[in-house]
Amino acid sequence: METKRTPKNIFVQGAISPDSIAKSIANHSTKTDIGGHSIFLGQVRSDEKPEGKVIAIDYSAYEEMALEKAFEIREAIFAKYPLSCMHIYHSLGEVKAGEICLFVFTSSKHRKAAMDACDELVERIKAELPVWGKEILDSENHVWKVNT
Amino acid sequence: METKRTPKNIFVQGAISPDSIAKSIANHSTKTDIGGHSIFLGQVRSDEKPEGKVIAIDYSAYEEMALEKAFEIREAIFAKYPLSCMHIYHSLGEVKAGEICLFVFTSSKHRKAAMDACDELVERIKAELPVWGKEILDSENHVWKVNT
Amino acid sequence: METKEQKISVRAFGMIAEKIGSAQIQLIGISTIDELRESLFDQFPDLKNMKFSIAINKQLASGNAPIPADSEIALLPPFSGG
Amino acid sequence: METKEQKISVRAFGMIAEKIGSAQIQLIGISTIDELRESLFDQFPDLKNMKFSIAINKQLASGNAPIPADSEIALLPPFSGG
Repeated sequence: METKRTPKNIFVQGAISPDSIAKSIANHSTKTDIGGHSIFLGQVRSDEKPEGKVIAIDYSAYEEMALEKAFEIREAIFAKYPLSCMHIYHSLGEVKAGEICLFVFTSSKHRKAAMDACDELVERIKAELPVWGKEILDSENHVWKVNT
Repeated sequence: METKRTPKNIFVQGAISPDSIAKSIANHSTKTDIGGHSIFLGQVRSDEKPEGKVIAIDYSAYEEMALEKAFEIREAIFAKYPLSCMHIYHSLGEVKAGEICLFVFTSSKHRKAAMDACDELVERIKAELPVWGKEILDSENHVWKVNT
Repeated sequence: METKEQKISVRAFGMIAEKIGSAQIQLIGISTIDELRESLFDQFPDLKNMKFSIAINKQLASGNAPIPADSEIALLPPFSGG
Repeated sequence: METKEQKISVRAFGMIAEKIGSAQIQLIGISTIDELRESLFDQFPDLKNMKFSIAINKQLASGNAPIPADSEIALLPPFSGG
């Protein structure tokens, strides 16, 4: 079966700014059937590793596959929960410790659907998207991030 | 047993602005042990009632009791989950349809604690805080909001 | 020294305040929750058909709790925040 | 017409790309996943100790799947987005 879907881009270069999150929230004020928004933000942690302290993560992705996968996940979540809106943004390139690298946003008439969908979306994004984080250390070494 | 705690104010007059949410997010960029933020936003829905269409909700509260209760909930959630931060903001007075009336924000090293704490916090806020919403209708009538 | 004659101040919220027509009323000779309900239902018969909890000093009261002198009493319809 | 001699282009990501020293390599005479692994392990013995999945045309391949001509092959270390 051929698919003619056109996956939406989810990648943004560098960190996701709080202002862009505010804009995204404000864009929903015209959708007056929405009663609840659930948002998850991933922030780069400055973990201490044996090899040094994390000062940034450099993200890379197999973009074409990630966008197809994100679209597939998106469709599955829309089919499972009664959502009004769903947005996914993931950073590529360097994101400094303390900055936002993942922004997942679900909206629904009632809160439960928005919350459950957001949780599931984040789990699936972390497990299924071909994205890799290279943790840049203050020792000028790096280690590859491992998701738990 | 006497308590000497001083509950933090959670009430804001009118709608919660997307800009204030962005500021709150940005304030956490110095806390580089945080890996995930979970946010819930309540938005006023313009429901169709038999008596008219909701154009705003006018919130009132038994403020002193609500602040004590919010503090008690806050302490219980902090004791249950390994959180770095927790913020609760609830509107008082008039909030128009499409505007934000509740902002709950939890942050943790790992996403699961932030998400679970946020969900539980929202449920408890809705069930336990003495706050009332008067739904203002376009017919100039009003009905009292009922939480489900 | 009869506590029966204590004067208590009762705050009302939401649709209860609306029904009573006031956010605060004074009652005399009330020393338990049952007496409070009886007195309220006498003055405001509509309240009989309305659901509300009663707080004594910002704590929800259960059963026929006593109302100590100088308590802050509040009538709380079902919460609908968020 | 021997498909054994097909030339395939293999993309590598993350720590696999780092270990190989390149984000893209060309291999000849590969028509199954097992042949691909064998060829990779010959050229880059370090890969034997690394965990990675293989995608054929952006779909994760399982078992000893065949590799059609002109496939886009990718070597994917464990994902660590978010």
